[in-house]
Order: sequence, then C-alpha cells, then structure tokens
Amino acid sequence: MHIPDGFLEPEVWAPLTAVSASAIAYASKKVSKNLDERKVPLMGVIAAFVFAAQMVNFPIGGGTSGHLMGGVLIATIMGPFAALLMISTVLIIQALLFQDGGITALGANIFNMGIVGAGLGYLTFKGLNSVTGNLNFAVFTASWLSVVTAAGIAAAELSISGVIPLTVSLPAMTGVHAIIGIGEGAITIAALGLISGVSVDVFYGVQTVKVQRRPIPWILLAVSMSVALFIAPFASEFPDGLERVAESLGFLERGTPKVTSPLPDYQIPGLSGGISTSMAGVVGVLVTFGLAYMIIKMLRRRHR
Amino acid sequence: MFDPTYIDSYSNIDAPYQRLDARGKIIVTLAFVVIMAVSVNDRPLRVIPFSLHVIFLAAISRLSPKVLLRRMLPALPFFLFASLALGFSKGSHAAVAAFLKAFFSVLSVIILVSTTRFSNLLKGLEGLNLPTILVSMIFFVYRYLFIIADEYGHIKIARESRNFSGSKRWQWKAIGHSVGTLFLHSYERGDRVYSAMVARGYEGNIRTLGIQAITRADIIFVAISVIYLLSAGLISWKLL
Amino acid sequence: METVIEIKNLTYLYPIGNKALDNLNLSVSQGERVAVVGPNGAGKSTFILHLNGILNGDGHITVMGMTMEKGNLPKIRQKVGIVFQDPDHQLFSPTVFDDVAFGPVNLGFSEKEVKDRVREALEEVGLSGFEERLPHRLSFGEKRRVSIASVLSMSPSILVLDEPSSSLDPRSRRELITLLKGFDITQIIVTHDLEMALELCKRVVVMDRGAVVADGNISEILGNEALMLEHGLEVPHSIRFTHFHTHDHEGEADKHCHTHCHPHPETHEHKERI
Amino acid sequence: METVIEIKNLTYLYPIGNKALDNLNLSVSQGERVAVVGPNGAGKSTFILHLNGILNGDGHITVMGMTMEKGNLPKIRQKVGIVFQDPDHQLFSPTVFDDVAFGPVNLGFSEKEVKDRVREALEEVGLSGFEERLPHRLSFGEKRRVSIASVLSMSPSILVLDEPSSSLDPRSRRELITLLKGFDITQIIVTHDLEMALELCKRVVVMDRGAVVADGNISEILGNEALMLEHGLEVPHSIRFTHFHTHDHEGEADKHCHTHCHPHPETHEHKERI
Ligand SMILES: Nc1ncnc2c1ncn2[C@@H]1O[C@H](COP(=O)(O)OP(=O)(O)OP(=O)(O)O)[C@@H](O)[C@H]1O
Ligand SMILES: Nc1ncnc2c1ncn2[C@@H]1O[C@H](COP(=O)(O)OP(=O)(O)OP(=O)(O)O)[C@@H](O)[C@H]1O
Ligand SMILES: [Mg+2]
Ligand SMILES: [Mg+2]
Repeated sequence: MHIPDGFLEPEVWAPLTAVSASAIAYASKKVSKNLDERKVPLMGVIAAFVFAAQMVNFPIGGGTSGHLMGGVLIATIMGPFAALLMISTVLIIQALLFQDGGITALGANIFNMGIVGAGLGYLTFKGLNSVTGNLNFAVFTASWLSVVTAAGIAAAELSISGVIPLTVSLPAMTGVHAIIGIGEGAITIAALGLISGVSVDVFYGVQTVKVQRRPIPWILLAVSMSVALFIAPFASEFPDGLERVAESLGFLERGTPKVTSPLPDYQIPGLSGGISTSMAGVVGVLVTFGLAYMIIKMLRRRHR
Repeated sequence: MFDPTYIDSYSNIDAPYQRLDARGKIIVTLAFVVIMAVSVNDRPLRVIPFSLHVIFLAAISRLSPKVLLRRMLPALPFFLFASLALGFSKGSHAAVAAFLKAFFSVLSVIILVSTTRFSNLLKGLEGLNLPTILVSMIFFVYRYLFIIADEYGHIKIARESRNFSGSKRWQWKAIGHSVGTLFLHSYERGDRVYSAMVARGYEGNIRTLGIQAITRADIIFVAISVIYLLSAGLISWKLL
Repeated sequence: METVIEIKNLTYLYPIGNKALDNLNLSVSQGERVAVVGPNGAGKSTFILHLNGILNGDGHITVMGMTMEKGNLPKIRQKVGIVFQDPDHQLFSPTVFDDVAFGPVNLGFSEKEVKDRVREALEEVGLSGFEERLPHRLSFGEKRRVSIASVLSMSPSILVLDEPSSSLDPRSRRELITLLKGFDITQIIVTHDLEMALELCKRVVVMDRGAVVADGNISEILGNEALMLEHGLEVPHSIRFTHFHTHDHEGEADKHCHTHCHPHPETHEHKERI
Repeated sequence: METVIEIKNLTYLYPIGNKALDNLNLSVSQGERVAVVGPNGAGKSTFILHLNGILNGDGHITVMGMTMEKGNLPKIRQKVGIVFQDPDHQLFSPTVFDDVAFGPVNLGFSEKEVKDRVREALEEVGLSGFEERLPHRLSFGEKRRVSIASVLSMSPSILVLDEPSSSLDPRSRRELITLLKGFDITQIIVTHDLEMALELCKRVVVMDRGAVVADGNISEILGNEALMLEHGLEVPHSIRFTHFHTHDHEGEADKHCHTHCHPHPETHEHKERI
C-alpha cells in the first residue's frame, strides 16, 4: 500500500499532503503537551516497534501471506495522536531509507495509513467498544475496517490519478484486504490480550468512553463504511471470486513483486466513468471522516 | 533489506556533494521531486532535463551507477507493474512518463541519503521546521529499527524451532502473542534508554554539536539548482 | 556408542558476507554432554542454528540418522530442542502454560497429552504450580527454567543450550547445573562459563572463526594455557589452582586434581591442522 | 578518607507495588572500589538508579556533599557516571562519536572541548579510531567499551557499572578488569561475577531484598559459606581452593591465601540485625 512517486496526480497528492501536514502538526502539539515530552525516547523506540510490526508476515491462505499494518494496535495502546506520529515516522523512514513509498506520495501514504488507518480505526474501536462493551469485537472490527479502508482509499487515489479504474482496483484492493483484515484483527486481539495481561494501563482513553451514551452515530459510521467500501463494489460488475482478484492484483501488496499476471483480461471501462466513480468514493470517505472527526471532538468536549 | 551499514556507507566519500549542507540538499531534492511531478505530466521527453540534474548530482557525489542501481532494485518491480497498469488505462506515453518519474525521484532520494550522514539529515529536517518530536522519533526509529527487527527475528526462530504449524487461527494467535511480546520488550527498552539518556544530562531535547554552517557554496548550489529545475519545467512545458 | 549428530564440512556465510562457519566438522554420540566454547563472534550461535535447520549452510548434517533437508525438518525439530541465550526471545506466550504447551500443540498431541507433558516438564525444572504465571513477571532464573521446560515438553532426544548461565546469580546457576546433570539425554552446552563447562562435561569443543580448533577431554584442553589464550579464553581457576599444586606438592596431586593438566599432543595437532 | 556517597534509610516501591529497596544504608569513601553483589532481584539495579536521581525513593542521599534534589541533579549527573548493564540501552546514537559526545554536549561544552573529551575517552578504553563506526555493528565487548567511554567523557568522579562482565568472553572480561584497575576514581561495581569482584575490589556489599545484608572485607565475606548460600551466592573457586589448602597445610596458607576465610563476627551481626 506504499504508493511511490510518479503515479499520483498533483491534484491528489497536494491536498493530501496539506491534510497530513496539518494533522502531524496538530498531533505533535497534542502529544508534546499531553504525554510527558521528556519521554520522547520511549515514543521513538515504540515507533521502531511499529516498523518491525509492519514487517510481520502472516498466512492468509492459498500460500500467500499478508503484512500487519498495526494502526489500530498502536492507536489503542498509545492513543491516536501518538499513533499518527509513529506511523508517519515509520513512513518517512521507509521513504527515505528503503525506497518504499515516494516523497510526493508521502502525504497520501500518511493519510491512508496514519489518519485513516490508525485514526479512523481508533475512532471505530472507541465507538464500538462503548456501544457493545465487547472489547474483542471492537478491536477486531476496527482493525479489519482500518485495513480495508486504507486499502480502499489507496485504490481511490490511484484511480483518480488514472492508474487503475476504481471499478477494478476497489474490489481488488478491498477484496484482498478483507481477508488480510481478518488476520490483522485476530493478531491485534491476541497482541493486546498479551500486553494488557502484563500492564494494566493499555487501552488509551477507553475508560472515558465507556460512560458515553450516544451509540447511534458509531453504529451508523461503522455500517456505512463497511457498505461503502466492501459490499458495494462487489454488488457491481465484478462478481469474480476473491481468489482471482487477489491473484491478479496481488502486486498492490508490497513485498510480493513475484506476481505474474499484472492485469486482468477483462475490458477496461471508459476513463470518465472511472474517474467520476472514484471521485464519489473519495469524497464519500472524506465526508465520513470529517463527520467522525467532528463527532469525536464533540464527545471530547463533553468529557472535559 | 536489513543491513544497517548501507545507510551511511557512502556519506564519508570525500566529494563535492557530500560537503554541502544537509538543508540545501533537502531543499533541492524536494524541489526536484515536486517540480518534476508537476511539470512532466504524460510526456516522457520532459523527463530529460530532470534526469540530467540527477546525473549531475550523482557525478559530483562520486557514487557509482552500480551502487545506485543496486539500492533501487527492490523498488523497481512495483514501478514496472504500476506503469503497465497505467499503460492499459492511459496509454504508453503516460506509462513511460510515470515510470521515469518514479525512477528519477527514487534516484534523487537515494543520492540525498547516501551522501548525507543520517544525523546531519535529521539536523537538516529540524532546521527546515519539521516538528522536533517527529525528528527525535525518526532518530530513534533509525537507531532501534534494526535492533527491534532482529528481536522479532529471534522470536520467530524460537517459534519455528518448536515446529510452528497448525490451523490459521492458531497461527494468528501465536503471531499476535509474539507481536505483543515484542511490544513489551520495546517498551521496556524505551524506558531504559530514557534512563540512560537522563543519566548523561538529557533534559528533554536532543542537543547537537553545532549545526553545519551554510556557506556561499550552499547558497549558490540551491539557487542554481532551483532556477535550473524551474526553467526546465517551464521550457519543457512549452517545447516538449 | 551411537552417533546422533554428524556434521561434515559445514560452511555458512551471512547474507552480508561474513563467513560465520568455515568448514566445521563435528560428531556427537548418544548420551554425551559436550561443551562448546570460544570467543565472542566465533560462530557458536550460528552453528547451533544449523542443528535444527533454521540456518542452512553448505555441508552435510545428519541428526539421528536423518539428513538435514526440508522433508525431515519437523521430525528433526522434534528431536532437537534448542534453548536460546535470551529467554525473552524464547517466551512469547501470555502464560507459562501456553508457552510450555506451544511445542506439543504444534506436534498435534491431544489435549490430555499436552497437559500431561506440560505438567511433567514444569515438574522437571521445579516450577510446578507456575502454569498461570505471566512469563514477563518471572525472575531471570525462572524464565530460563521455563525456556528449558518449553523445550523439554517436546521430549527432545538432544538438548542444545546457548549460554544458559549468563546473567544468572550464583544460586540459580548452581540450580541450573544440578538440573542439567540430572538429564541423561544428549546435551550440547554453548557457554563462556568455563567453570560450569568443567563441572558438567567431559568433552569440550573449542571454536574460533567458524571452525573447531580443539576437541577432546575438557580438563586437558581448558588446562592448555597457550591454546586458551590463543582463542580468547582463559584457564579456569579450578584447573589453575589444581595445576599449581600439582607442581608444588607432587604427592598431593591426585587429591585435588581430577584432571591431567598438560596439553595433550593431539590437541596441538588438531589446532595446527585447521 | 572523605565520604563521597552517603545513603540513609533508602526505601523504594515500584509503582506496581513491590518494595525494591527497603531501608538501605551505605557510605562510600573517595577512591574506593566497591563490589555490590546479591541474587537476581535483590534491588541492585534499582539502587544504582538512585545514585543520580533517575529514581527517587524515600530516604536521604548525599553525593559529594550535595543532597539529592532537583536543583543539584545536573551537577550530580556530571559527577556520577553510570554504565548500564545492556549496552544496547546505553548506545542510542548513530555513531560512536555521537554517543561518546552525548554527555559532554549536554553539559554544554564547546565543540573543541567535546572533541578532545571524546578522543581521550576512546583512547582510555582502547578504541581510538572507532569514532565513525556504528554502535550496533560492534561486537559485544566493543559495545561495552563504548558504553564506558560514553561515561568517561563526562569525567565522572564516581563510576558505577552494572554487571559489566556478563556475556563477555574470557579475554574481553580480562581486558575489562585491566581497564577498571587502571582508573583511580571511586568505583561501584555491581556484578554476579564474584571472581572479578575479588580481583578488583577490597570491599564488598551484599544486597538481598532491597537491603544491605553484609558489608566489609571482600575475601572474608565471600569466603563465608553460610552467608553466601543464604543470599543466593557461592564461595568463589579462588577462595574455596585457597581455603581448602589453608586447612590441609597450615604452614602453606599464606602462600596461596591472601584472605582470611573465617566469617567475621561483625558480618553475622549485620546479617541478623536486618
Ligand atoms: N544476523 C547476522 N548477520 C550477519 N552477521 C552475523 C549475524 N549474526 C552473527 N553474525 C556474525 O557472525 C559471526 C558469528 O556470530 P555468532 O553469533 O555465531 O557468534 P558466537 O560465537 O555465538 O558469539 P557470542 O559468544 O558473542 O554469542 C560474528 O562475526 C557475527 O558478527
Ligand atoms: N520497572 C520495574 N517495575 C516494577 N518492578 C520492578 C521494575 N524493575 C525491577 N523491579 C522489581 O524490583 C526488584 C529489584 O529489581 P532490580 O532490577 O533492582 O534487581 P537486581 O538486583 O538488579 O537483579 P539482577 O541481578 O537480576 O539484575 C525485583 O523484584 C524486580 O522484579
Ligand atoms: Mg552467541
Ligand atoms: Mg540488575
């Protein structure tokens, strides 16, 4: 999911860079103020952990394996702002030192994995946990959703830039990641279970949310996200099995450059239609995200 | 991928480019990547003046093409496939242009990090107003990356040694437990590193030994590069 | 005695290029307890990782009659139990029970069998009743015992330990020695703790630069000052003192000296050959 | 001799509730080299973290005449150099130079002064020329030396080392001992390596359960079998052998035995008091 330089149009990466830069600036201020700033080394070493965790491979069946994203994992432990900083740090290092993800695409990658993956994932976790009171369910759903959403948004960005039409890339990306997401969810649950067994104070901010009494927006958010990103594309024109999609577009998963068939052999739909669909998709996700952000702000004010 | 030596291995070559200030190099690299990204569009020919700039930098940093290519190798397959996909939707020109853009952007970043000591690079980023906390975190990730990745390697070996297999569910659970363990180790390590730093007079921000001075050479380099890149963008926009 | 491990011309290069093992030859018999010593970076840990196919260098390895190859790995890993140097790298489960059960579960035993094995293994290392404890909240010595139990639960025929005594306090170290003395399976003990090696093993293998530079009777080899100095080692106190007295009061020698302290010619020859 | 460290009734509870230090008392004189020994979990490392105010328990600590309090911390940290057990926790900079320079830079020295100090410190540990090496690519023994250099560069008056010899091969351990013997500043050496303690120190402090249970002449205390066994320790070989001969040939005693091996009454009294 690390988008390199050269494939995104400026219309896509420029605004996303602005969004990500502001988010980082805000999170930096927030973290410097709230967390003990003298504990920067601790944050740094844990960011190195995030880097290592993203290299963790797990089997997803059919002889293939997925990579952990770790967004929800780290956000539930360290909080969404610290998590955003950690993931951004990791992405910067990956771009600078490992040629994994581009410089102009850095804003987009931070947006996909840090803001959407960790931030939105964290909101989902917090919401579902307060609604259902079922920690594992909340963790699992949030992890799954964060992976699928991040993949979906990456697909949308690529399709707006004309690389792959959304009608192809969205089902492919979300399809593969719907499976990877199950692994992500299961692993996140197990990891958090072990960590919380040792130290008590793991779930950042869960206590405050538990008393929260307005569950409906969260359910709506979760359901609409799942429908928008997962079910809808499948209901459309490509009922191919997930296996097939995973195979044909496997190259979108980093670390698996051995794929043989780069393109599916079906007709590629007209460009204009593709762009309008993908535009709609991205706008939808952005609006949802904005909504979620406002909601969490409101909640926060109530609990101060 | 996990050989830490390669990161700083070419920063000690005594060549003109290595002697320049990190901030100037970062600005020029950013200008290069951004201006190229904005001006090339779907025209492969427009990449030519930009490629000349990168080749010039490679020359004044005395990096051998072999070294550069080897470092780029892991990224290439993705570029190929993505441009192929682009080729189907937007045509071969767009595909070639995208590939070249990706190629030269990566090349410029590789030249930047190969010719700048990582600590100077960080000082440069800080000098360019990246939030201090982020710069410090990059510093620690860089320092602990290999150590923590190695640690996961050890856990993995211990797992394999005991015949790790079984159902997917069981494997996911065991992997999750390994990740949790790795987190606890990292946390404890972070705690102790903090103690070690405090013990040597650390009081909240990393101090460095005098930032590199910006000389006239730096200013000339940045000015000429930016002017060249801008005009390359504009002229190729008109002509190619 | 039957040969259980046979290694011929084993060479291994780490991907970044340093030759960690260089034409290593070794064979170990059934029931032997062998110490492996050598300076930091000699290749001891690298060697150990070959014994169950985690690393795969050039050369020929046979374990209990099975050639080291992909198809045999599960069986070999069941036979060879490796206790790594750092227990924190070995223990990754939420409870002691889970960790000790990890091997047996992977081997596909029934639930009852798994439970029995865990109980027995914990008993053997003296940790009965620790099943529900968190591995992270144990003392270093206890962690080491859990690591050993987590390997014993697979009933290995060959137990390999990488520097088992480091960072242990003297009491825990003593308990470890007693524990290992109690097992009669084949054991390979990699260590910098030459006193412990002397107490536990009759045979020592000295490694340096990836090869075996001496192999034979432990008190002869560890008592050979020139050899020890050449390979970053030291004649252990217990030999040095005995040695000293051997010369001082010839008649008393046998009383304190269990070992023959003059370098054995074979050792020298061995050293020069490699 | 002048007292440089004075600790009275020091008690420390970790946040999760375990009492790691329990009414600890200790004073150390200028130029002394003191060994601190005790079982795993005795509180040795916790104690060390109090010597420069990283932890802050109840009780009274004075270092070189300065009371341990916030205002004095920078000065105290300059005086007390701590080498932590794991070099990977101590070395966090991209190059050896940066790491050794970290302390002096924080102390606000000029660039020239910093460079001079780094050069000198590296020279002292025998690592001149390692300035540009990456700390994580050094051998374990070299890492340990860099840790020591990174503390020496602050010119501490008191050097505190936490288990400096663990995981070192015998040669590196020997080099470490020579190095430490060469310094004439006050040294506190926490270790499980009783032989090293014997070689380096005249005085030993035995800790258990967060308190000092014995304090005095090292060969008397380490030779006291009952005391050693009670606190998870062991009489070191070099004493045991000497001791043995002391009884066998009374006349020879002085030749091999530098130490008086019978328990000192004061030690016992000490032990029972606590
Ligand atoms: N993962 C690795 N990658 C590259 N080189 C390695 C790696 N691990 C070890 N080495 C190198 O291989 C050689 C042998 O290392 P090994 O860990 O086997 O030594 P050892 O005998 O176990 O030393 P020690 O007593 O310090 O544990 C050393 O030179 C070491 O630097
Ligand atoms: N960060 C911590 N949080 C809670 N308890 C701790 C922490 N660090 C140590 N302890 C506990 O405090 C006690 C003393 O620990 P300490 O590390 O000081 O022992 P030590 O004497 O250094 O042992 P070792 O010889 O194993 O290094 C132990 O019971 C330990 O479990
Ligand atoms: Mg080793
Ligand atoms: Mg300790």
